[in-house]
Amino acid sequence: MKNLFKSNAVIMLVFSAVVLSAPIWADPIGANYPDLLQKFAIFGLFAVGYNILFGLTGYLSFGHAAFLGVGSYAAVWSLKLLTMNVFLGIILATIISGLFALVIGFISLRRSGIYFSILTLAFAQMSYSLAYSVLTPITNGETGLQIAADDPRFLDRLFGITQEGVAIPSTHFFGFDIKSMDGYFGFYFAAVVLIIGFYIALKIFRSPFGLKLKAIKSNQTRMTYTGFNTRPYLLSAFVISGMYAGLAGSIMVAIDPLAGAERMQWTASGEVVLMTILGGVGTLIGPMLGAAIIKYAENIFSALNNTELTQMFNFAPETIQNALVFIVEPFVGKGWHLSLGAMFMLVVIFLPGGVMEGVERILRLFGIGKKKKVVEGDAK
Amino acid sequence: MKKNDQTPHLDRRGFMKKTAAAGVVASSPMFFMKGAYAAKDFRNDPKDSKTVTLGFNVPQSGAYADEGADELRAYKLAVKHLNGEGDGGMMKTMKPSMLKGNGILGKKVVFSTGDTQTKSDAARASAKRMIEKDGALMISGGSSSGVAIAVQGLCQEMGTIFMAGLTHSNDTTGKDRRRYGFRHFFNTEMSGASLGPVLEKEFGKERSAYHLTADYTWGWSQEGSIKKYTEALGWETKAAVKTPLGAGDFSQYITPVLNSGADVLVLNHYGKDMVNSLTQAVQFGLRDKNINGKDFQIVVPLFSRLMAQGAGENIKGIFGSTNWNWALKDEGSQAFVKSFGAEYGNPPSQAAHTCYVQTLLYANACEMAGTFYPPEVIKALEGFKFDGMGNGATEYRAEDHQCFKDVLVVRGNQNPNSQFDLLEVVQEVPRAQVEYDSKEFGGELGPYEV
Amino acid sequence: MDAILIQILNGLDKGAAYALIALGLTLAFGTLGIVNFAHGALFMLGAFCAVVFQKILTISVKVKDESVTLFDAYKEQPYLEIWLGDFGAAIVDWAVPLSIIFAIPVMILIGIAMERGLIKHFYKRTHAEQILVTFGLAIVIQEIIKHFFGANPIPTPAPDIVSGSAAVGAFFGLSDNLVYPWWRLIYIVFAGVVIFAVFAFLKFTTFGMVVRAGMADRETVGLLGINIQKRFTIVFAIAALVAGLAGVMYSPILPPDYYMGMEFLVLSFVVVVVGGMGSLGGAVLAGFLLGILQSFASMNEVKSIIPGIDQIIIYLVAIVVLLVRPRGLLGREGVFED
Amino acid sequence: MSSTILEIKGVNKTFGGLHALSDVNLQITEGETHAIIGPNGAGKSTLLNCCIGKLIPDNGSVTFNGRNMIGMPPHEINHAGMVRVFQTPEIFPDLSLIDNLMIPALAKRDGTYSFNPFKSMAKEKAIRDEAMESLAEFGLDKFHDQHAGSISRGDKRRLELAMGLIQHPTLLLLDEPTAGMARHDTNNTIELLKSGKMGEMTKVIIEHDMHVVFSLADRISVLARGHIIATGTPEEIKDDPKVKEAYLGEEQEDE
Repeated sequence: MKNLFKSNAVIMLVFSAVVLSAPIWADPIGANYPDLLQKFAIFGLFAVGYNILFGLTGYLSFGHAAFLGVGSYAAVWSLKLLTMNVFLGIILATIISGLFALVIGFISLRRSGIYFSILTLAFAQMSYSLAYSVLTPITNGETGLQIAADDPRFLDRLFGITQEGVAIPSTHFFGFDIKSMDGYFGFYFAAVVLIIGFYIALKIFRSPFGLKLKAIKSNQTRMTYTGFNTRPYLLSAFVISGMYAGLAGSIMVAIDPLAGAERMQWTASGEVVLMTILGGVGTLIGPMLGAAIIKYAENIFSALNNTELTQMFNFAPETIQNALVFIVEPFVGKGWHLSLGAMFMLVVIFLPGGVMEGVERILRLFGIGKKKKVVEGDAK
Repeated sequence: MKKNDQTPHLDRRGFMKKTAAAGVVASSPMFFMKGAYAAKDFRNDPKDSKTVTLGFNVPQSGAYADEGADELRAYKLAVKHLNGEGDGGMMKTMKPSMLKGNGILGKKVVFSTGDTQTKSDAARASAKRMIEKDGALMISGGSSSGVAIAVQGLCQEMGTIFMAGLTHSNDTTGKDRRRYGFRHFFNTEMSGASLGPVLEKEFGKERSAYHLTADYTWGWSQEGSIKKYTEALGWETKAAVKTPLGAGDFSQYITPVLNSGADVLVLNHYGKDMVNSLTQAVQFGLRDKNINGKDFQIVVPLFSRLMAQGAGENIKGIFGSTNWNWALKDEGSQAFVKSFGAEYGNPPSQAAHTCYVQTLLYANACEMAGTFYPPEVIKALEGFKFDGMGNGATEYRAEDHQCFKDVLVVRGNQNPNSQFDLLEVVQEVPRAQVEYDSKEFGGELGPYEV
Repeated sequence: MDAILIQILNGLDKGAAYALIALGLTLAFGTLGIVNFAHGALFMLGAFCAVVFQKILTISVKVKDESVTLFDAYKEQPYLEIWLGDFGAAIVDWAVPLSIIFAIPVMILIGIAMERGLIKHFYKRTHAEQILVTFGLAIVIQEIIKHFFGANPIPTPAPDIVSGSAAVGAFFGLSDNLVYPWWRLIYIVFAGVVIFAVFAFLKFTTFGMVVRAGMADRETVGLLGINIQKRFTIVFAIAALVAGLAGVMYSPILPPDYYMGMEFLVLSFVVVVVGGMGSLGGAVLAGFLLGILQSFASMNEVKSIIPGIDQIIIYLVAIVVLLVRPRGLLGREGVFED
Repeated sequence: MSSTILEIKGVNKTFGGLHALSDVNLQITEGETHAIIGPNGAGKSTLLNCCIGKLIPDNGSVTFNGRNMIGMPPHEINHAGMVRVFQTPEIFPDLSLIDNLMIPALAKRDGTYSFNPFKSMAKEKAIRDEAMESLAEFGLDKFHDQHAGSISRGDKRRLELAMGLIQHPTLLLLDEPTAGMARHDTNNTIELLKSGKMGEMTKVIIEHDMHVVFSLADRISVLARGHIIATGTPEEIKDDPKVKEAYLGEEQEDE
């Protein structure tokens, strides 16, 4: 029974079912609309990739938003210069962000610990500052890079593909309009990429390569005396996670063809760190949970106002209703950052392993789940 | 109005033909009841619903949160007035107006809100939420041009009308103009055109200016416009230095001004940057200086009373331009200030004014079009001429969706009577003086139907 | 020449702020091993001490402005001015410097409360967890401030007498154009005094010796049988106090708003790392060095050669220093070096 | 006569002004167990670190199997066949015991770097069996899925030994393998090091405990203040007056 739950096929089956049925289970919590579902999938992907670096090797990068940004810009340029088929853009973005990660990783990984963090932070902030100002010809600065009607799109032109009757053509995946199905196609598209990305992460977690990365996190010095050259391992993990970030950035663009500089700001890098820790570092599912929680807070909490709260607590008698509204109100609407900050603190104080630890504790309470904590992904 | 009457028949017929050809006509029984306009299925069509939802997308966190909060107050007031509650505000002064105080097209107005965080991605995300989840028929708000352009682009794709909030860059109705985007606020070109003559009158023709410019698109736009109009006066531009957004301490940019020989400092900054750079420039004693026998002057092309509070005493006597000010004495402004003041106890900011007006204009356009169907509402707004909303007779130019109206040149009040009395209006620059050709900044509006 | 001199002054001024903020950060890191992302928030709280104190001093009678009929507008006159006349007005004028008296106990209390209530539980946790919890705390503090004071900057002017500029050039027989704001000069001196005080405290007191020993080798100090816990609390309180004082005095230069701490956070970490994690002297040196480099990089002459250099110079320096000299400028060999 | 495996020639190492090693010469021949003894601070660990690449000597040469080891990074020295077992257990505390052994086994197979992210660990049966066998050999198999950080100190030492052994090194460097062990555990370890594959392996042992040294060593070198003052069989060393003076006297004081 236990082994069954640990087999890749079963995990993937359950995972895919959960992801693809998101429009159903997200409905009661008010998250069933394409944009948020897409964000769940995209940031889930970003966090899954980030976790390959941070979760497996313990190297805390504060610069991964830069790769997301580079991926976005690369994808928009592919849409502008080559073709509105997002496939090419996604491939190009992943490769280019991988190359970018290779360069930054090569330099940053000469150091470890907090120094590594600051190096990545410095690179990301430089990228952001330049993208916002000096590099405006490439990035279109504050406004963000958008596609326009008169973009060359050489490949589309070469094959004589034009989209009739629209000023700005829409992105498509081999002819399937990403915006179709009221935007839900975009979600399913992102979801499928997430599932593929998750599968790759699962494979990595359960490969000798993944085991070695975990060993580096556990004791890097010993790894060198055991005969491993740790730097290329770290660099591989760094590049892979950078490519995930670029991929996530390009999916963002595929669904909504725009790339802005603030995607590269250190706070955006910080966000993925927070997602990962909040969900549970080094666990497979945790980072995605963290991503979903933060995006949910950002989009739903921030939109609640007095009226809606009053409705929400309609079930209670009026005095209690008013009291509830009074208590909850500072945490939602314009105060949504407050709940985010409080949540970070509470999770770290009471659940050092992130939300996943909470889930595990609950499962243990019911006698399911494992007695002893074992690093996730150890297929036995 | 006139323009609306002229809505080309061809268009209407063309679109009917298309609908028929597509074979989607049968989908809605509304088709038979409401005539041809309602035939077309469009996003978030309220159909039988008793309410219509508007989406107010304002910064609730970050540096512009207070401005955003003021915008939101204005929106809530506008919704109240549209639904026939309160004293009606500008609904009574707006001319021509088809607003009846019974919501829009008989449907009660409700709204949802979002936080733009003054970031393009976040703003688009919250706009999408309001469109996709809350069923918003129109999006409005924002406090920066980056956000306005990003959301405007989105709204074009989604087929949802966007009534921009505070956005001052030329691009919004210039090269990034969109069919579904409308801007009531003025822009850097108009700031330059209105400030030029006043600056000439106050400081003379022989001046040399030093620009400090926020290093992003709006800053460049502002710098370009001011340069264009001051150089036309005969002013010399000594230097134009880009400063990083959110630099905080501007000392290293201000000190070179001292020795540059310039006698005017133009701060192309907004918000916190403006507060900081102005405060620090004054600390460096720039205003006490006398260069070539002329008193040194500081100009802040885009003034906001709300943000200027942060600069305290330092704004006294500083020239700038603004879209609107609560101290205006015209009937519309007075009506608005009155109901806003009664509701919230303080006067509205220019951002609040623009947002309030935009909401009313949208509602009125729906009434004029007799439908919520966006292409028809757009046509009603295009070329719409109105008065009684502050700023005198105003026109929504059809070619670029930019409002043309009087612009205020203001000066920091030397002797304020209250904490709100920060700016005194020096001149209401007539609309004719700030008008420019619609092709000047390029751009393409795009199609009516998406 | 003038341009260079004045940029050096600018650099010193910036450096003074960077050094003060980084000092507390590196102290907390070196002694307690805490990566404190709420340090910027402490700086911001210091600045708001000035705001609050000014608000208290300017509690006013409100005189209704009768010319405004559509809402209630008031002209305010502080009670202090009414009761004490010119002396009262002078007190109001001197609100910012006076608020130091208010800020010292407040910041120490905040520091103690933070350490006792939260930080001490995180000494043994990973850096990542420390970052998450202190970042969460920083957001919470910010939002509370925003709730009460709004998001707009609040003007906190320097006293009238020092609000203008000093003729530095004329004083030294150089160009008359060489002027510098009094307040910024005061800030440089103030920073020097605070830095000196912190160093003297650590150098000449027994307490300081223990702390320095702790920075050299945290484990052995624990074995000395000294009540480390209490000392840790004091160290954290000092770090909070230094950040707070930096904030108080910076408020006339940068009108405080709730987000100002976050903007200094990344920068202060860069300063700490460039100086050498846990090295107090390094933090001060790096603060001034980065301040001066940033000032020079902002000169038109430099910017015209390398556009945008002023925006990235700090990070560029950090990268170069970390690669060439990983332990930072003054970091001890083998301490946090990797 | 068997051949020399490791040759240390004229190695010097100074830290600041301090001579940690002065002109150290040492030859390790195949199949022997060579103990290096000496008082605290004599430079034993420095010598070991110079061999495995943690430190680079100021001058002199370290030749292993005919290859110059100086300047070679630690991971390559490991692959050359010289493996170190640490004094304080340097294990992977967050990994299970079986993983702790699979890592060195993988190193042996995969080399210093190999990129195989899609290979499944579940299919690494050969490696797993080898690791399991090794665990059983050291009596650790019953804990195989426990975290290495959670087992007892003595078990960690055994794990450490197993990790060294599973790489089938040409030369095993043992840094005080019994330090801090109870007498009973010490005896067990001696037995372990004497018997089976372990017994046949070429070993260098740094040790304080004379009981261990004289039970195991074929030859002994004595290091004092950075100099090798004597090398010989246990009997020769026991009788060497210089050694008695420099080391054994002090040793008795220690106890």
